[in-house]
Amino acid sequence: MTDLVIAALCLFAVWTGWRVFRVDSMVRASFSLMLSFVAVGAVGVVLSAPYIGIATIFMMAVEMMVMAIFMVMFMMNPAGLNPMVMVHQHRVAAVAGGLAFAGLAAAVLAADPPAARVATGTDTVAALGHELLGPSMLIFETAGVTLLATMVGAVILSSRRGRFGPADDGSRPPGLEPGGPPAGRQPEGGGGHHHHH
Amino acid sequence: MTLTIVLLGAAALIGIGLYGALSQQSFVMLMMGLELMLNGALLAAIGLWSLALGGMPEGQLLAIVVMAVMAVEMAVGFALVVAIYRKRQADMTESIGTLAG
Amino acid sequence: MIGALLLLAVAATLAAGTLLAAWLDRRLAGGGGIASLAADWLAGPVRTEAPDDMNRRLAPAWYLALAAAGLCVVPFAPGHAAIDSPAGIAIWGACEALTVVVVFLHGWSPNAPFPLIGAYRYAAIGLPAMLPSMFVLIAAALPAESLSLVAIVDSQRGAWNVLRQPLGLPLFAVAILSLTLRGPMDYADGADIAGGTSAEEAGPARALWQAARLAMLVSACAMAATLFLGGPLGPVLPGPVWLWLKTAGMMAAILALGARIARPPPARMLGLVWTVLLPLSFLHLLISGVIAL
Amino acid sequence: MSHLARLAATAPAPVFAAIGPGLAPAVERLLARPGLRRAATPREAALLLVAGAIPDRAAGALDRVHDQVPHPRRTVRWDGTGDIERALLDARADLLGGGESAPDRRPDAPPAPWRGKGDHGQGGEGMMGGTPYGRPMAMTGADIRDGLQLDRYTARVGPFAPMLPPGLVLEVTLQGDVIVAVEVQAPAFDQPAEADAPDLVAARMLRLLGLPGAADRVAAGGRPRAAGLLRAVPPGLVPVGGRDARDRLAGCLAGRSQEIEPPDLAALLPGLEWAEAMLALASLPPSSLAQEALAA
Amino acid sequence: MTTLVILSLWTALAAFAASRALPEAASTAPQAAPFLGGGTPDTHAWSRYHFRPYTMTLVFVAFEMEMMFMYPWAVVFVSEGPKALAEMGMFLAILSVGLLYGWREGVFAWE
Repeated sequence: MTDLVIAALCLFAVWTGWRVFRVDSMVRASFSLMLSFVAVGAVGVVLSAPYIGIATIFMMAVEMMVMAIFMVMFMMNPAGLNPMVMVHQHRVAAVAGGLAFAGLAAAVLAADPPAARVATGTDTVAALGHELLGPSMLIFETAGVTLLATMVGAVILSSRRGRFGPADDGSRPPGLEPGGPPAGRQPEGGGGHHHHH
Repeated sequence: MTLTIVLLGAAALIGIGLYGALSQQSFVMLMMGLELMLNGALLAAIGLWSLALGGMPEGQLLAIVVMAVMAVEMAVGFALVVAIYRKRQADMTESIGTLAG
Repeated sequence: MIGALLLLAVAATLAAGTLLAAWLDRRLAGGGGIASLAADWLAGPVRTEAPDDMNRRLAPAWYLALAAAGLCVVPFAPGHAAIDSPAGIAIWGACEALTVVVVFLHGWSPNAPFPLIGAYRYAAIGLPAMLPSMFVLIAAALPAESLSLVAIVDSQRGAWNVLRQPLGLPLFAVAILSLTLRGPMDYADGADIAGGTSAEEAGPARALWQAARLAMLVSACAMAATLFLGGPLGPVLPGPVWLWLKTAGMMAAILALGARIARPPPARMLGLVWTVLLPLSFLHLLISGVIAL
Repeated sequence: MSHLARLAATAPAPVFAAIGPGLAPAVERLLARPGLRRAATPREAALLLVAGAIPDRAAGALDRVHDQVPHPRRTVRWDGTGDIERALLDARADLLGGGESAPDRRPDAPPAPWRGKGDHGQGGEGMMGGTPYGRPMAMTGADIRDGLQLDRYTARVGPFAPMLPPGLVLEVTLQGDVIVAVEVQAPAFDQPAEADAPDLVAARMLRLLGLPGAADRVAAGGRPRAAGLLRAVPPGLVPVGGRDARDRLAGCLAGRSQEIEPPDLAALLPGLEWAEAMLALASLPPSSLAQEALAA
Repeated sequence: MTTLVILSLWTALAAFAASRALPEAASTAPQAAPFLGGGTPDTHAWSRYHFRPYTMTLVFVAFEMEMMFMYPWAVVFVSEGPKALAEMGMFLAILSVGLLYGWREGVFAWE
């Protein structure tokens, strides 16, 4: 019974994953990917990882919402009103994808992994919490620093409003004295069109 | 048996993700392919943790790390897209290749 | 057996609660009321130019399903919820996150300018407005030492969370307003965009969407009652009755609140969410943490 | 009549108003009555109220709005005399009782012919060149705020847009919800001096601030009973004569009427977000938007 | 498993109800045109929509990851005691630096 449910969820995840590259509308593509994540999260819920499963769903709902926003922003013909073909090196990609699947599937079928299920009645959420605060504390805090770096990097890269004016005008700090030449290193080539990141 | 199903599903997701990442012309669609591959990795991690490793706590942490990687990839990836789009009106991978000069 | 009973209770609460919410909306917030829902239902449908038909028809259905799913984790009697999951509040959190997706889809699908603007505005405000509510959920889990709402109710036997976590209810009220597209947080349906995401919606689709909004109000208010007012706890009366009373009280309060606070333009609200609500929720978590220790 | 129709008949009648010259204040006070519901869009309405003599320049727009009302629908005309509420309620009752719905006034044809042209039948060549479903795709253009050249959406809004004074037609170009260009195509219709009354101006602003109940109370001469009114209006919004929109709202709430020179909308509005722009326009007395000088 | 069954039950039920209640509709061209108060648009509304607070969205995606860590943290908070408070305090302090930086750069406004 459990096997059937899991197989159905996996099939759903794979099918929605495939639809991502087959629909014309970017919004549909993003939310198709979200459904794929939801199915994986549901597998987690069935496989006694309720927290990880549900967390996958809510994290991915948010991320795919953002994904949809950016897809629509930067893709030509975002709603697929005009029928289109947006693929290149289709054959190579299909072969590579097929080979990857075949190789991994062969490895899965050939391997003989240990069979140790989660003991029924384990409080997996509390176990994760203790792990976070205990042995894996360093990973936890490193994640914080990584996310900080991501936030700062994303702001620097994407925001136009620098402290010294619009980013694409070349950033020039104010002079050291009123009306003086800009402080700091001068951009090479004098074009004033270099990003500094 | 259950584990085999889960891992085959994960392999299929990774295969489709690879196809997507290689075949799509646009940088943002390429990111979709990457996310799909990470989705496969997530599925495999959950399956192995639950069915092969007896629920060792590091397994769940791995799943969280995979998701953190996705968030970081998305934030930095889209920030790059914005920066490049601002500089050149281009969002195609081919065009990004010519930006080196 | 008891599981089926609880599911029945969820369905009945949602149906009766939606009707009550429609009535209260008419009384307290100048909304349409039950009769207006019926009138909308009888009007003819409109299909816009080249819409995303699938998402257009599914958006109200998903909204309704999210309301039902959210209500399933609410305990109707001490120790009994339709879904007694060890990740209960995370399920509610997922419902909140998916609501943003559903409202966006509702505004995206008609392929018309005003709904589109409403959809993007809602995404801009709805996403960060989720952060305070997540902090509130997490703070409520601290004294219970569990993510299960059954445990959270049990942890309030001594004192309700509204006393132990004073900032929680106001912060969660903001989340409810945002989830149910009401008052100062209703960035999907502004008057300056002719009703926003619903501007192109007529007939049964409009009625269903409005009903789903009200159903979500029931669900969110039941959640607030569970998190802060002890849910089904109370003397003399049986548990479900206490939950219904508290939920109805919350609904009246939220409707009255939503009709009395002005809604600033979205850019102004975005700054407010990040610079006022988020620091407040940090503070809330700190206070709740110190008290729980 | 079915049970559902009997229930629906007890609801306030949803009315979308197309307002002509001279009747704006009368219609605004009419729609605040409890038996009627002000529809924000024709989709929400069953009745189209045509108030006053609509000038010829707005006849096409009136037909378009009429056709957007879902079936069953009815048009009710009003010249400012007689018991209009009774007429509206009668029309509503007749519709719910199975009365005939008004047919479309414009021909049933897509905005432009498109079927069969191009590789995929999208009505043109290339990925952005077609006119799928009879409309072209939006094209990119320069942005005035952050330099991202994304698509522009150009449309004419009005003359019956509920967030604008009746008659005013703006051709706006939007990028996202920021206005990048504005052209005034027609000024607002002339209205009696009562349209500039401070309570009506305040009511229009309150409606945009998401407070329809408070707006009706103010229009009826009461207090708004709402929090954060002034703080919700961004400071420095469209200053005219040294007073911004927030000052004007404060003045209107205090009952002071205002005299304002016709503003240059094409210069004032670009760079504002749609919500701010509509709030700013609502804060101006409609007479300042009615002069022919605006259209020049 | 029960969780999953119940949630999918509601979802399927709602989708079924919507497909029955909202059958395929058809509208004439004038009725289908987008509402602009009588005006007409030049193009389709679906376009490369300039979502103004995009930088905020990216900061949000990174910041929101902290939720993943906080839920399990909340469960063991009381049993781990002040150490848990200190560790989460440090984690949030690190992330707050990012928020403060973003705030100073003005990313919480419309671009």
